[in-house]
Amino acid sequence: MMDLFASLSTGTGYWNPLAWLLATVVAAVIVYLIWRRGESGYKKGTIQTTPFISGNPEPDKGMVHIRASNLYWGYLDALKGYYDFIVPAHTGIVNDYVLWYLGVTAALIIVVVVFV
Amino acid sequence: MFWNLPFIAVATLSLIGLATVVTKKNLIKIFLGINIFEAAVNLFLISLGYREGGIAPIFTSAPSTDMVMATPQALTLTSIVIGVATSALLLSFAVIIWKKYGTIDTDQIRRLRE
Amino acid sequence: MRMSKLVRTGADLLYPFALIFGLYIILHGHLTPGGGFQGGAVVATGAAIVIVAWAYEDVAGMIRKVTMKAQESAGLLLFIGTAALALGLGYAFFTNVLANSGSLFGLSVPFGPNPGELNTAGVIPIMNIAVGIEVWGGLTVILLYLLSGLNKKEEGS
Amino acid sequence: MNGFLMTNAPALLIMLPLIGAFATPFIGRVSPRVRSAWVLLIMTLTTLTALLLASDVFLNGTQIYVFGAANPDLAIPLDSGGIPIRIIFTVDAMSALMQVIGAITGFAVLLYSISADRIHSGLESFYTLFLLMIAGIMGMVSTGDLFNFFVFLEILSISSAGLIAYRIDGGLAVEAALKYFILSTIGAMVILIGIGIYYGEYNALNIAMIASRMQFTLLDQIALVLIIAALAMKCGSVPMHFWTPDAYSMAPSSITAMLVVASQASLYGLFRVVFTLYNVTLNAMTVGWIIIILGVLSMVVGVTMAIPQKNVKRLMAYHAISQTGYMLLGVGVGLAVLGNQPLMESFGYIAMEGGIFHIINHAMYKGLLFLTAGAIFFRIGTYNLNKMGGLGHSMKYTMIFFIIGALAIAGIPPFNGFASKLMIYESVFAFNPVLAVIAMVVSILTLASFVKVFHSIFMGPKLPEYETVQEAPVPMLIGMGVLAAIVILFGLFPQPVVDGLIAPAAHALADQSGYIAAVLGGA
Amino acid sequence: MKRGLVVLTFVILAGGLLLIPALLDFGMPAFSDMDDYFLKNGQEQTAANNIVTAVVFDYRGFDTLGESVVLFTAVVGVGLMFRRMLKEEEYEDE
Repeated sequence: MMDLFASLSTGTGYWNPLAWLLATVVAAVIVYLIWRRGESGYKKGTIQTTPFISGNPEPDKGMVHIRASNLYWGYLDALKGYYDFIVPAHTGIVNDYVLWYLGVTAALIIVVVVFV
Repeated sequence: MFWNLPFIAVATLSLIGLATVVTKKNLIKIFLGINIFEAAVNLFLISLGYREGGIAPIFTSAPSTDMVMATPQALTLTSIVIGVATSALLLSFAVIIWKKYGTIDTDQIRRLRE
Repeated sequence: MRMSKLVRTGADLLYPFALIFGLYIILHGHLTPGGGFQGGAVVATGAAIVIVAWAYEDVAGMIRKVTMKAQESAGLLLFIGTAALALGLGYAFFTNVLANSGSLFGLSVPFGPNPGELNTAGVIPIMNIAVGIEVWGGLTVILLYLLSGLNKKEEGS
Repeated sequence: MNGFLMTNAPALLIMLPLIGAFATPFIGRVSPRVRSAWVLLIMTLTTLTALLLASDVFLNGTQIYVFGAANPDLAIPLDSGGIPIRIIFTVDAMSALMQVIGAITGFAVLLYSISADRIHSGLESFYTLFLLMIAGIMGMVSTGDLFNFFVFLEILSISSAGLIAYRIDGGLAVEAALKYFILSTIGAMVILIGIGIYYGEYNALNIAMIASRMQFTLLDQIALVLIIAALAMKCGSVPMHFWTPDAYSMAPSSITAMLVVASQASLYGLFRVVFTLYNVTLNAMTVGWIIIILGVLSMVVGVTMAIPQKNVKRLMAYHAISQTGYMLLGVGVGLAVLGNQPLMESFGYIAMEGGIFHIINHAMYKGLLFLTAGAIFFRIGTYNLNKMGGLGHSMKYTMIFFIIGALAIAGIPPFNGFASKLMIYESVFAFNPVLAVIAMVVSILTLASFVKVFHSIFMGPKLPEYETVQEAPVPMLIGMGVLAAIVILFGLFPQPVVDGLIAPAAHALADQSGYIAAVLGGA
Repeated sequence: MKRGLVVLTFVILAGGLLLIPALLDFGMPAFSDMDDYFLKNGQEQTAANNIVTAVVFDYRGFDTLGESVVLFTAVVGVGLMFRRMLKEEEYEDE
């Protein structure tokens, strides 16, 4: 009978998810204890919860949601050179796709047959 | 090397078929290229089974028992039927594409990309 | 789009011959070159001749897609049923249980050239018939579908 | 009765879905409810058969089934002089693992699909093709005959192409299916050339027979290249991945989850050819590095292409490419040190186990993610991330399932993705530290990209256009729940899974002589 | 640039494929034990005169099942393409 709670051995180390879960639970309890010591003066529906935007009125809810395309703008801008190459490579033309496939086959023929 | 003419034909036909697929922009021509390639593969399979001087492996009124190999013929039969099925489905795709996009030019059939 | 009367009559005359020839090829699959696929394809070619000579609308009433699809499924069920027959008798799937058994298609054949006897080869003729039915239905229904797709008047979006 | 089932399980595994598929057009005439019940019955029976066969294989070793022989265990006829002449199914631990993956995913997807796809037309044909797809996957992973492998590959590609095009979608789905089908047809024909080369050289089609006669001549090298390239294309590795995002994004979501398994069946074929057909006769270092490089390219390009995507299913499809890279990396490292027993013991087997464990994990969590994407589409009718937002308020269970899948794919403990990725990291680090670093960076980028998806679908205030959106229907949630439960279970108890399922599979894959002996008997 | 790559690819593929005629001999297969078995025993075992049919339906009958299934699959797929769609079934998501 195999041990249900055995650690996963990874060759150089081990990993036990249950021990990890236990540690997480302990950490959560500690966090909860610290959190409970905080001040409890927070009330919903009062002026405490409305955002303060230098006195301007709060914009519409739909407007503040950051849409997907705007996330990671900085990352995409930093790797512009790479993306300018890789995105146009996906041309959508089926002839190119077949050519890529045949090209890889040809490259593998060179590597396996000629060099080895 | 030249007594291997069937295999040379296989290589030539395969290249013709694949080159058609890569260079032609008309979907029907691409399908024809695929069919040529399939024909090349079928020719390859069938010529693998040939033995010099052999006859078809059927004993009904056979003049001799010196026969060619039977398995490649079975494989070719299977491969031909698969080719027919493939062509049928490809052609039906082409019909739908032509109806919806109004073109069968692969340069235009690229609304899915990136 | 109908062709001329000459072609239409010719096609009508050819159709039964294609049918007979195809069935002959199917039934003699274990004796002569040919078999279920080839025979089924010949029969479907007969249907194709009729479709080409007449218009799709004329033929659609006679050769119906639903019937042909049902025929195809039935052929396949017969095929897999024949193959599964061996399972019921305790052999492996696809065992040729009828060969050399003396019953239906069960005469044995000694090694060497012979004139050929129809009542041999066990399950092979049954499978040939099943595949013949299937290919007949399948190829015809593919033709009908492609034609009906082309004939639709309304253009998509 | 039990003996009958045990003996004939490999045949039943193919026969049941085929009979189901042939009869579905007839049964579909009766009523939609009867048709659903019929398909569910067939799928349940297939799943049970697969589990039964797998348990038999894991307990008693490799099972063979000879089609058409009087006795299904008799691989070699007594008068044939030691050659197998019939088609033989050879189900070893690796095949059994793939069958389990196919059966479980298929079952969960079918539960989901009965609810999700009921609004469509042509459902008899849909479920017919679905069952044929299951039959194709099962056949591909259990066959021991190369030509038979090709036939099932074609069944799988044709049924997949039909299902990808199922929704038409103004031609977009047909375009995706067309590209997939052109590529896979050419790939299959190229594979057939390779099979023909083996036949011409060794006059055999049985994998074990060819393996026992393998000499690795120049022609074998050509055949190896043709088959490797075609199968790598079919499993979607960069730079032959272009069909993947198109096909995955345009297929119905239930089918996309199956397409993941379908491409893993091709991956299985690739491993089977490299390990069982050639094994140590090939130059393991070179071919191993080829697979590693394909894997690394897939990981990096897949994840970087995923980040700027706007269509949620396209994004997930690029992640599928990236995760396939992990499997190729893990098993490629195992291949690179094949034949070197000390290295194999120290990290080769662990790497292979990691790669193979990742196959099953990926099928589960990626299937789950595609199903959640389908559930969202079912309710709001768009895949466009820019149009989504605030759905966490109304689709809580879907959100929980999405979080489970997303954390699993990003390799966050305690989900199953972490366990297999940890095995890959540590063993690959022992082989080449750079590869391990790349794998970790890719994992971080995966997490980043799923944070984006999570943010734009579920977070934020309730958007006015989705005020009336409701939770997904219960059968869909059950389908997702099955996969989510497996994700969590495999994450919490990885070592029993590795001991019981993965390690036998990895050792069966690496052990060529055992495979040959199972068919040819003590060779 | 691209033209050169196409030509290069096809030159290499031609080299690979021409290895087949260079190394395999047409009409003189190196091994033929499996097919000799079929020719020698096929007629008696299956009682069919046509050995190709015996191979197709008996020894490799399972392949033939697969092959019919391929045709069936294609028919179902073609039927699916030309089915009558319901209203509002198609989505076009740009």
